[in-house]
Amino acid sequence: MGKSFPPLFPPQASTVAVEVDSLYALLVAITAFFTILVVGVYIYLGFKYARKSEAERPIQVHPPAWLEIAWSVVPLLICVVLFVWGVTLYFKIYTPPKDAITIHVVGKRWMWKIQHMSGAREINELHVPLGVPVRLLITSEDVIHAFSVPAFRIKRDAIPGTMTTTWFNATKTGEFHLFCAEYCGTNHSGMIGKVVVMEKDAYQRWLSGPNAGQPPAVEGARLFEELNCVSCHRNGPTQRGPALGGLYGKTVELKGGGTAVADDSYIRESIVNPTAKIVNGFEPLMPVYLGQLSEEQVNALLAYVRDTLGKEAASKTVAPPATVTDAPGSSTQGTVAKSDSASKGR
Amino acid sequence: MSSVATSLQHHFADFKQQKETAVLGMWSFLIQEVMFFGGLFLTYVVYRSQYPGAFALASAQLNVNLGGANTIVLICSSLTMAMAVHAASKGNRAGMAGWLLLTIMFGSIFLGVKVFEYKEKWDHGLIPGIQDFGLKFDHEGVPRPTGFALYFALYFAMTGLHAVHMIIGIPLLLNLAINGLRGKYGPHYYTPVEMTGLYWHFVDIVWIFLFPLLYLIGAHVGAH
Amino acid sequence: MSTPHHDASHHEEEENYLTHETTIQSWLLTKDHKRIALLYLLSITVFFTIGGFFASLIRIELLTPAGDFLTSELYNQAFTSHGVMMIFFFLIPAVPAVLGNFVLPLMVGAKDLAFPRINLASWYIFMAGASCAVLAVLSGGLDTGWTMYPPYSSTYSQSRVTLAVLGVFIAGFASILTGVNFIATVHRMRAPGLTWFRLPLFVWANYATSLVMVLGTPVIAITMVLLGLEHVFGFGFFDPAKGGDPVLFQHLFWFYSHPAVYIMILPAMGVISEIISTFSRQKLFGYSFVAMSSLAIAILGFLVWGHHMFTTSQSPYTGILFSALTFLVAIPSAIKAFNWTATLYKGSVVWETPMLFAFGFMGLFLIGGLTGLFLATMGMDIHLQDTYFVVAHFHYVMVGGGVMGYMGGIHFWWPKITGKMYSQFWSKLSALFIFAGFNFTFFPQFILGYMGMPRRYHSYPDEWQVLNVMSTMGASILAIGYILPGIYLAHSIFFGKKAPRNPWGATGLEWQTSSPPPPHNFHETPIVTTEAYDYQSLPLSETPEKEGGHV
Amino acid sequence: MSAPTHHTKAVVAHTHPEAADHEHHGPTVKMYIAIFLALCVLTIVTVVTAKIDFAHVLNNQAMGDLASNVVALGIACTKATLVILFFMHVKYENKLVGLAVVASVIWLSFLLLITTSDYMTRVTDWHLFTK
Repeated sequence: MGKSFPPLFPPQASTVAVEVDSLYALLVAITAFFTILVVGVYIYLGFKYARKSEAERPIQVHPPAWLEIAWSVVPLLICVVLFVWGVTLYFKIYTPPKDAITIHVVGKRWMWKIQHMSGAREINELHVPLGVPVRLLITSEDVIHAFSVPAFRIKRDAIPGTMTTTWFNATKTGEFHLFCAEYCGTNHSGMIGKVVVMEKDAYQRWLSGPNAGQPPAVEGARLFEELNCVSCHRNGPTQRGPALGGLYGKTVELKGGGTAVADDSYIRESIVNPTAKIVNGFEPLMPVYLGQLSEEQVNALLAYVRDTLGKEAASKTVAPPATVTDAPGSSTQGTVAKSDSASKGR
Repeated sequence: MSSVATSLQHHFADFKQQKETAVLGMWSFLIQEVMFFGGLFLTYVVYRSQYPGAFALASAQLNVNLGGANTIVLICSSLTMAMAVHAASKGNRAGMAGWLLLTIMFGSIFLGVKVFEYKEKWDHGLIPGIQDFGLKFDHEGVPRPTGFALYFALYFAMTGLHAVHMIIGIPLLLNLAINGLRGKYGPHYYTPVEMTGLYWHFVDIVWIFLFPLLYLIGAHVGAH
Repeated sequence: MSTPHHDASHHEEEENYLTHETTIQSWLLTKDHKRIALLYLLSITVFFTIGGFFASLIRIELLTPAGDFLTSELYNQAFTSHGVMMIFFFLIPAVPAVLGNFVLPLMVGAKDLAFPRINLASWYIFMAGASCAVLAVLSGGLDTGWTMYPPYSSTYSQSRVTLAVLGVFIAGFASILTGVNFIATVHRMRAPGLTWFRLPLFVWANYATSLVMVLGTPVIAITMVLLGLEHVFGFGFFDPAKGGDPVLFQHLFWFYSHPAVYIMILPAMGVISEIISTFSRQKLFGYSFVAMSSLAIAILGFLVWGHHMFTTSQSPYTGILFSALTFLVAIPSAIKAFNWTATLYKGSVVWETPMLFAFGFMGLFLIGGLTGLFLATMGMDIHLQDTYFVVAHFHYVMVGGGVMGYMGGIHFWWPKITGKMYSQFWSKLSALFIFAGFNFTFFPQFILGYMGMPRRYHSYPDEWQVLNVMSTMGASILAIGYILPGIYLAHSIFFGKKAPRNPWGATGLEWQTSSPPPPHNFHETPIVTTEAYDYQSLPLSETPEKEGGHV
Repeated sequence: MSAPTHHTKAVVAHTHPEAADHEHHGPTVKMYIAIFLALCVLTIVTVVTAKIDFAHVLNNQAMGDLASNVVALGIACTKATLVILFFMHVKYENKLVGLAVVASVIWLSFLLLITTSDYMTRVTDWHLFTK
């Protein structure tokens, strides 16, 4: 953006920015039109019908019904247009493409902790490649924060205990502001940073640069062994929970009826609060990891289940042992139901 | 003491207007009471739908028969309150005072049982933030499921605020009984009795909902 | 509305509500709605001053990008105190508890509100709540923001959360009792012949407001109880570590706090209806549409709270519902704005001070309302949520609308309240300063918001300094605009010309009694035979020249 | 919302305090006792039915939970209605009081239904909307 003074728009650096700005321009035009119209008419009438004598007793004007209807219906029609465009744009801004790369974001007073799936970690900076859709999985360790990048026109609250999603596809290289937009205490205005958009190869070089580290999926695999998750979630005599190979993104049948999509949020919830949704055919035996694991550890386990186990062929998973499948139903219970009927989750 | 004439406040035209105004004002106040408890009911609905199992398990810690008996006690107090208003409308001073005292008695029994129940929760460490070992592990040391503690937080918030309403109501009833015996009310003017009656019945209604929501959801768990 | 003008003969030496008793006790134990209104007026002026002081601290800090005037802790306390004081202890009681309290019984031709003792109790409850909040501010401050979102407020804040929560909880009941009183009064205390569709629109507006107060305020009360239990005992209602959901607090909070905006704006709209009709001598255009739009706003206003939560984990489906309903609220607001403007058509318009404030209201509220459309538009809101755009928007609505309406009402009814006329010159100058200063302060914030400046920031990137300096300069002009009335209104009490019974040639019943009114408002209960705003039957002797010209 | 204007007129008509309403047409003692007995019976019924594990009876967890809730809340609503109509005289008051009761129920349902609609339809998997 030029150094126009004072600037009116932040840089347009993502695929949605242009559309957001167009909608903004429409809204500004509507606001200007109605403000000038009403204020103008008000001033005009105010002077045209200025009182000439104290004895003036103007004739009462009775409003015609068509006028009242007209000025109710016209704003309504404008509102319908804005509503429809607003809803469409909202889903566009928040719905990541299937091929988006994933980056984990954890808010903590007063910093943004960011982890790339290659293992690179950074704080208060987010390096991303140009022209590649990036999906952010956002959560918080303490209070509510909000991950805000005005140049991309995106913002999503980081809510402790919940995982939220947003995405963007950067269209300009350079550095852009990153803010915490939800008040989070003393140093709220210090919880800022920058988003660095780089060419793809520069990004690849950056990933293997000084910020590089162990990929979260590898760390997750280690935790999976260390916390002994493996004993229950692996096929075999000790299996007491669903096998996780190929689970990611599939629909599972829940005990007590209903289904759920095994998305990131579902897997996260199944780790920290496993009794919330029990897969059909299993008992609620898993310990609660709420407060036992850091958000980074949960994210590592999530990355392992999603990126490593999720890519395993689903055929490797078999039905749980016959002892727990005595409930009426098909033999696929306890495993991934390969139904394409996507459920809305909760 | 105070005569009938002074019971009509200066800004009303007549008793009918005064009474209708009071009834409307009292009902407006009760609407806000509904919304006040509404916030608690919402919290309950949200967390119970999230943690149905934990809520049932936690509810099973309560004594259903004791809660049921207490419900009957509160219904008795509602009947005696209605009788007090009825007596007041007939100008029966002694009857009104008697029914009011009975209402106070039933209300006190209810609160007494409540104290006993709270004591039991204290002994089992089921009081969030204060005496909460029982909210973390059961007596065999097995961790409680998520949502178990939320149930008891809601239990104390809901029954506690209900009890506060009763504790406010009892002195009001006592005051009515005293004023009634002094002849302050008659068949033409007993609005305070009627208004306090509305309040008391409202408190009863809150309990009518609290009882199944808090006591009964785990009753079949306990039965197993 | 024509009533027998029985009191024309004895209005000079008449005893009025201010003079019939003068002891301090007679004020502190008064059950007269007019005196209680003055108690409220004095108290909220104090809280407005406190809130304004914190506002000036904020604007001084934001002159420079670095956080160099206040520490972060102090800055956070300053904006929190500003918000809590202005919203809970100034804006919410401003029009209903001061102007409504004074004028509503007069307008319906009643001797008092339905429950005078409860009215006095409401002031004491209000003061108790305010004392808690002021004590919280003085004894270590509150740094949670007025929205008090957990888990920050419940678990992390080291400030005086318990005291502040208690203050808001207590003050809520003052609001509820005022609402109960107004509802019962409007239903049951109207003068003979004063049917619903003969009521002045200020009464309609206050009636709609009372519904919001009674149905909404208890929810914030219980929310404060839950937050208090969470903060003090760790009950865990909103603590994810205990299975709670912090977003549930936002639902509960905004179920009240969104309608609360209508508690601030609806009665101010009622004031504007009175002023515009009076100063253009026209029955308000589309009277029944304006009356019904108040009720529509009050009801629809309850169904839109989730538009504060589009960027949280709230369901997008529920978000769509909230967005649609939010757009629907725009319709009754638009109906009001168009009808107000059309009222001037073929009227007899004079630009007295209250009319200037009404004009200011129109301009600012339009911008405030229309920028609300930006935030109702879901895709737009993602970018604007929690930025200065939101700050500018709600100041345009709550200050540009609410406070302009309040100032207009104070200037409109001041002759009735005090029996004195204030300076036309200084009051018009004040209206001008407030209008210009306000725009200068808050318009740059729209731009800052779209640039992405988050709200509640103690320091900010350098490139935004110019707009922030403009905003601070505007705030200085605004401050002068608010200080001026304090001077000339106080001056008028002692040195002002005596006000006639009906200085503006208005039609409401409150103008049929003397200025200031007698203790029981009317010597005889008025009987209403005509519709509201019937300027045809306003006798010629009612005009300012005939009656007010010689005083 | 348009409240009855005839009340105002009625107030004007009644200028004699002595003539104020003496026409007491509230419920009789017999009716009070009947309501009381009904409330007691319903309390016992709700306790007894709560001890039945409907999930076991119906052999379906979800339907069983639904049945328990419907029975318990249905009985509670019935009891509340009895108290409101008879003990609180709403059946004998003017329509405005009835409107107040209805309004409180409607507003409570605004709060409960819209908020729970959020919890029931939350989207965690935004890929759902990917075309």
